[in-house]
Amino acid sequence: MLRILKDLFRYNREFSLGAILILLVVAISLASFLSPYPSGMQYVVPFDAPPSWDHPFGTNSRGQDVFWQLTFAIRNSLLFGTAVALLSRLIAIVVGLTSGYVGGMVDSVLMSINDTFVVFPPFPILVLVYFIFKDHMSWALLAVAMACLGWAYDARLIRSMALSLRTREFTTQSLFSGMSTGQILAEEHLPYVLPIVFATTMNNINWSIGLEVTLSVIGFTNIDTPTIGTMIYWANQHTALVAGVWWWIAFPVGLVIITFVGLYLLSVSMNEYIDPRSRLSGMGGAA
Amino acid sequence: MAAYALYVLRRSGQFVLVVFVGINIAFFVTHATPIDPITAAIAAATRFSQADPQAVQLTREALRELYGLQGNLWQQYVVFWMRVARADFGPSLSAFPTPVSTLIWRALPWTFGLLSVATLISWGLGNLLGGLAGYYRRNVPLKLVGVVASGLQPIPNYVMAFIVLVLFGYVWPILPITGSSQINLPQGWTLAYFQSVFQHALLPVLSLVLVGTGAWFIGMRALVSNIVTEDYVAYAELGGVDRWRILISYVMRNALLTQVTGLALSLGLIFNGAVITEVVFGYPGLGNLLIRAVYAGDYSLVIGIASTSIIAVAFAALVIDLVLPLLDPRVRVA
Amino acid sequence: MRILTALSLALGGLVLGQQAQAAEDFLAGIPRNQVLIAENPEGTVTDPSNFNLWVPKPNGTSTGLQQLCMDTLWYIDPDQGLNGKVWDNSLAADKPQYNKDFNEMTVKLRPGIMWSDGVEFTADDVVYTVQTLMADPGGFNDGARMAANVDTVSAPDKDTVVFKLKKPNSRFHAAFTVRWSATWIMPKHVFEKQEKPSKYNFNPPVCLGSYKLKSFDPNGAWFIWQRRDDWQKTTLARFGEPGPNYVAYIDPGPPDKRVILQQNHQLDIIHDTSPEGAFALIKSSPTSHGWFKGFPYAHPDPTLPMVVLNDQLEKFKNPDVRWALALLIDMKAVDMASYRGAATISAIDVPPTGTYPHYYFEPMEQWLKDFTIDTGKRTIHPYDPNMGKEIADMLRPSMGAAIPKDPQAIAAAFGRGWWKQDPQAAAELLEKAGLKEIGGKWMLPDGTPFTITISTEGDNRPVMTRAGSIIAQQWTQAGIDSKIDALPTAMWSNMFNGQNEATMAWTVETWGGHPDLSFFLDSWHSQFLSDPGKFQPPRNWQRWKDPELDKIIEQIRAIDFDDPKGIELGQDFVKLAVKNMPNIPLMSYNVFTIMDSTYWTGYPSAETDPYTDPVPNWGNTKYMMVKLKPAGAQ
Amino acid sequence: MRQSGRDNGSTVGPHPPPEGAPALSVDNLRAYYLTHYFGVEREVRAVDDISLVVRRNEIYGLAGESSCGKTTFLKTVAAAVRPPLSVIGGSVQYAFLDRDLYALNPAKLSAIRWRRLSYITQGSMNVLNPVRRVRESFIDFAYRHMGLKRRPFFAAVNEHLQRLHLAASVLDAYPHELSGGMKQRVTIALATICRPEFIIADEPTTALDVIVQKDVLAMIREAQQQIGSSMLFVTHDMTVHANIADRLGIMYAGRLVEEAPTADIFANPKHPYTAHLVASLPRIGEQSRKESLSGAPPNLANPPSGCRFHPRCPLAMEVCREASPALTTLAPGRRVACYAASPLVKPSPTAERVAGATHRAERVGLVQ
Repeated sequence: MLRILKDLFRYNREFSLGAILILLVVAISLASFLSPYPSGMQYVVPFDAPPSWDHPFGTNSRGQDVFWQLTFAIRNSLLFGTAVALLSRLIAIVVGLTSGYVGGMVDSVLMSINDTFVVFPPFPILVLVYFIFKDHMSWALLAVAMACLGWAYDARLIRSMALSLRTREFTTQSLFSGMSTGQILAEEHLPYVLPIVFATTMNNINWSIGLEVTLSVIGFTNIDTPTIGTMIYWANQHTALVAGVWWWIAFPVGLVIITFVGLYLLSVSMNEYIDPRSRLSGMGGAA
Repeated sequence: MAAYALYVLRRSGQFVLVVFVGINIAFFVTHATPIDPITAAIAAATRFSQADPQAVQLTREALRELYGLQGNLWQQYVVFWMRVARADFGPSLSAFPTPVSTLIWRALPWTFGLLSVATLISWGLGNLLGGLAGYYRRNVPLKLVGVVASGLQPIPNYVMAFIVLVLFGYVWPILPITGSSQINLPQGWTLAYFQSVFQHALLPVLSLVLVGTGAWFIGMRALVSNIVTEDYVAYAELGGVDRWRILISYVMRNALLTQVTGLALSLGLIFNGAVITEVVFGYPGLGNLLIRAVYAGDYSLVIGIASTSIIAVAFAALVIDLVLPLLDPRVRVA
Repeated sequence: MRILTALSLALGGLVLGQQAQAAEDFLAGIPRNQVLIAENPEGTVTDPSNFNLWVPKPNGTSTGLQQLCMDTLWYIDPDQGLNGKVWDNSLAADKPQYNKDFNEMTVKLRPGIMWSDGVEFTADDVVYTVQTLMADPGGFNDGARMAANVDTVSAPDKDTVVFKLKKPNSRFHAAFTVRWSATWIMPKHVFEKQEKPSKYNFNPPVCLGSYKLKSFDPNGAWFIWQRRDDWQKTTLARFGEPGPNYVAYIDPGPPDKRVILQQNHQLDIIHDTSPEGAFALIKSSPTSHGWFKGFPYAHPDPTLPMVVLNDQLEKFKNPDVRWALALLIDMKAVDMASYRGAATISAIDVPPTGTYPHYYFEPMEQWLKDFTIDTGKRTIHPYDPNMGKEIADMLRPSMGAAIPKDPQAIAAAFGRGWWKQDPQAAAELLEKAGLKEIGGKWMLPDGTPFTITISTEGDNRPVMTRAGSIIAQQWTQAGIDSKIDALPTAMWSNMFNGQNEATMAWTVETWGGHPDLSFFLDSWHSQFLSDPGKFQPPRNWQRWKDPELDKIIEQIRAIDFDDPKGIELGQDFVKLAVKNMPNIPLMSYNVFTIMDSTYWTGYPSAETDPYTDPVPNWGNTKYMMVKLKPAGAQ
Repeated sequence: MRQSGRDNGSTVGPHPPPEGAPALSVDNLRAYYLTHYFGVEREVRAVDDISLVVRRNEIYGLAGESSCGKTTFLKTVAAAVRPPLSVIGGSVQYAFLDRDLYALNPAKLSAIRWRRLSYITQGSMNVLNPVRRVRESFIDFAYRHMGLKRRPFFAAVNEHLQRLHLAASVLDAYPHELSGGMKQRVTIALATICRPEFIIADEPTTALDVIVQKDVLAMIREAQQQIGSSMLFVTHDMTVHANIADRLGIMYAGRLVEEAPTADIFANPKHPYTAHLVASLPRIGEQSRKESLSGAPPNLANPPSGCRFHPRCPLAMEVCREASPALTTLAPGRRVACYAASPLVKPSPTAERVAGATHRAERVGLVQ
């Protein structure tokens, strides 16, 4: 795996660009641990100072250093996105593998549920969830809610892979050697499915960060937790844009776009690497 | 034909299931909310006057009866479904006694218009350019389009709408940034009204198209670069079949089937984008209505909108799925 | 900073130049110089075709409906009033006449007033209104109030109405006296045809005011009102002809869009925007100005934002705890965080606006300086009389000449004193109340951690969210873990269920121009107080109960509205509240109403003509219409 | 005219000696796959210095195991070269052309396709556009060449189908509605409708079962005879070759190792590889086990030195390891590249790495 990553990094332009962008974003988020100011604290620096040597991204109208605030925000956003992605991957893998391997009625039922989730517009549902939990709407709860909405598309993908795996010889062999369904799925099929899961993870992180930004900006999340979304929320509360405090908006938006593009590039290059077809065409197999 | 009938039946069954599950979720979620519409109404009514507890109790009972909230959850559930069957979601609690369906019908055309225009443009443009880019892999302008599309595609709708609004409404203020038509322009089949609607829709549509086109472009390009390696394309090339004919009838035509299926599957996400864009541009569609309903604690309206969006999206997906076999001769037998 | 500010100003200028043309055709078919465009702070109206504003609904009242179309018996101005008269007899010809026992009120009506459909307004309309409301207490906003007070109402002749009350009430006329809003008079000839008046949508509305509906957006984003041809048959005619031929109330979108619209001269009156947005607008647009010429620009509404503590909760029952929380607040930081310094601070339970500095703040200044509290270890003087001046001094370097120097002007704009932040005294008070500090965190007497959730009204009142967020930070720093919970409007009403801990809101609203406190204080009587955890109407929702308070309220009830003894009793109330600190008063609710004089002049202003409140959702806004003149006409 | 009906698969019938003018001459053709992937530059010599002639009216069979470069060779002579494949050197001359195939501009190339040069391809199962009816494929491929109006055009198509014993109803079918054999027949009809001078057939029968295979072969033979074209026929299946080819060339690892009339090859294979291919054919009543070759075909990215067959050759000598044997004419119509076959065979004059980086006349982009 490491070798693959190294190769990808050296020879795949998309991957290397994506990796550099994401490393940059991760580095910024890790910098939060070095922040001289505690997260969320207001009036610790002079307000509305434009970018300068002391405050490279300027300071905002709440008396916070935009750069350090951004380090917390991107850390929380990334953690959030990753949590949603991992949870929803878990559902997608379980549903996809089970459905594909077991087949029959189980498959029909699972896929019916799956297709139901595919067409659900997530935004009204999340708004409903917020509607119930508002008082207790926490980071973790939102992550769970989003994970419940974000798995269906990829479960179908994994199911189709599992379907093809089922007919492979090693499955029959494992079956004859007395392995249980769970064992077969976990030990034999999972490794084949993991690469595609990795690629979809990147997309899912993108999706959940984007949705979190949207919900936060409307004020449907816990605005005390610094995330990219709540940063923009507070900037809007202070009408940073018309007040000329453009750096309060521009840097979070810029950083979040870098994150999106970086994750997207990683996913694309992983997909390209995984898809034997494009790998083949890239290598130009001799006929 | 029998196979198709069976397919229609199965697919329609799926649709019914989606709608049933979706509306149930909407119902139970809203009824689990801590928001009490009666409290909200009393709070609004007594904001400017003193009210003693007896008076409050009097109002409370009157409202409970008025809003039709008597009975336990099960009874309300039955009443609810009986109403839904008649496309009636009861009176809005925040705009009492206006029926929820009136409010939704008022907003739906705007969302539908915005969403369908933006989707058609981004789907068409994305597929056309993506198809060309996949076929003419060395074309520099198309490569450039690819880079731009890849850069724009992962940006969430909110951020894109916001950027577009800032650019064309503030930095370079050339287009209206709020509303659906000019103030005091009567709605009607007049040229002035259409011009105004068109002008007001430009920015929302633009922001949706900028994000949406990218995904279709990238998908189509990848599909086409796979399809050009298909035997029938190689064979047609060997046969000296006309280039445009190959591109359109062989490459695009085959890729389109996948892209139409993709459209059905991503309607939910597209709907999401449209709703959020409406909020940014103050566009009078379902998205804005939903946010307002949530703010007002009007759960009749919230259920109505959530159910309508689920039905609408599922129905659109159903239509596409039913049309698909007519496009693809292979699906007809399957 | 300077360069960038200049840059954004230049940008604003560019926007201004480019859009001067576009502003002309902002409204279709109406010349721009004939229409006044104002913000409707309700935003987009959910059901715009319903003009029945007597029923409870979240929006659809300040669309111009209550400002321009409605009328009722009396108005009290929150500022100094047209021609310096705070009290205006509108539909009534005179002040209300009570009998000696205050259980009968007689009203003489102004003759010659017409409904906009040409029908004459008479006493029958008033009687019909009251009877209709009483008959359906659940369906109408004021139904319960009328039912609780009125025994019978009758019209001996067409210009006289007699109310027989169920019990003595010297302030019953307040129901028909506009302070933002009141009970509006219904057209009997329209409503009597309806089977269920509370379900009637009253479209098109039939108006008593000088304007009638011209058109409205079926999506609820705008409402346009047209001056009545027979405006001389309305109550406003006493002050002259209303200036604008048309008035449009629109939903301009979020605060930054409002600023952009006014920069483009497409919005004459911004109802409210963020402090930062207002400052930027006033700097960049020479035609934009606020209530004050200089800092803080905003109009101080006669309301008093405060930290409302739920006194029925165990943890807030002890006044020492409430005082400790007040002493942990750094008012300067709250002022900066919420209003960017543009707040008018108040240490006491009345707003520092309108005529109140004269009636309450000046006379009580010495009492406040002398006031002491016992921390259990020592006695301290908590009042810092120089706070307002210090805030002005703090702002002067960045705001320059916009900050007044005259102490009187500073007091008017920034307020006088407030409680000095004193963590030491606060700790002593908490210990006195039986709390213990363990590892930097305060524990309640029962051993659980002392935590506070401050609810704020979220998007609806961003400034309050900002204030709440800094107060939460200050309390947390002192060892009381606090967080804010920004609620949407819908959740807001749940605050009245008695579960709320601390809330950024106000329970003190006054007439502004008139010193009588009954407008809010009467509802603080314990007779209206609900049990802990039970629904309580949004009056007295600090749920404070005190026999002395009840005594003051009962004394006020027994005297006339204009009795000078009312001011003394009001001061007694203020002293009682200071001692008990049932809520922590902060400042007046400053509204950043920004007016653009490109098309209209004659807006009210603090310095030149404070004739009314410029905030355009007040019922009192109608008085602006007769003062507004087209720009360049003078 | 040859006789038809030689479908006795187990015996090798006598073929008349090659005659007539060349329809296709290939000289020293080299086509390599040049790849640049994950930083590794690879050069796969799929076609390495091949010279051969296909005569008029002849079916020239090309045999060899999978991935020996047969298909690549066909792509090269069909001008269907797209990256990463590129033609490094040599020439391809058709009799109907006045110049080298690779000297044509795209328009000229397009004009000869199907009219003069058509193609029955490997994987014929998927060569028809799945979303178009067969009729439309005929229009796409042939209409412009026939110079006919719609009605006469379809009359001609119907007539052609009839000649090939196909029902006209296939025109209205979608490809997925046809069986594999039927599809292949339609493809053959499609490839012959314009009566091209030259037909390239790439494993046209491989995917079919034996019965269908026989019919299809007969049909190919019939069509070829009807229109009198030349054909380059590639398959790894020696039985098929025995049935259809007039002459046979044997390819191994990108090179032509032997060429002779089909009968001679089967009767008297000279090259040990050919001998192995012939020996592995099943014969009636045969009991003994086939001797299989040891080892796998060489990696063309890094081929063995000298004779490319030597690591697997039972007759390998010292010289085989050192120098590549030239394809040497031993008798008229009989060429072989093996030191063991005849002392006349000498090391190839075009030494290894002739096509090195020095003159790389890459010709790519004929298709793209």
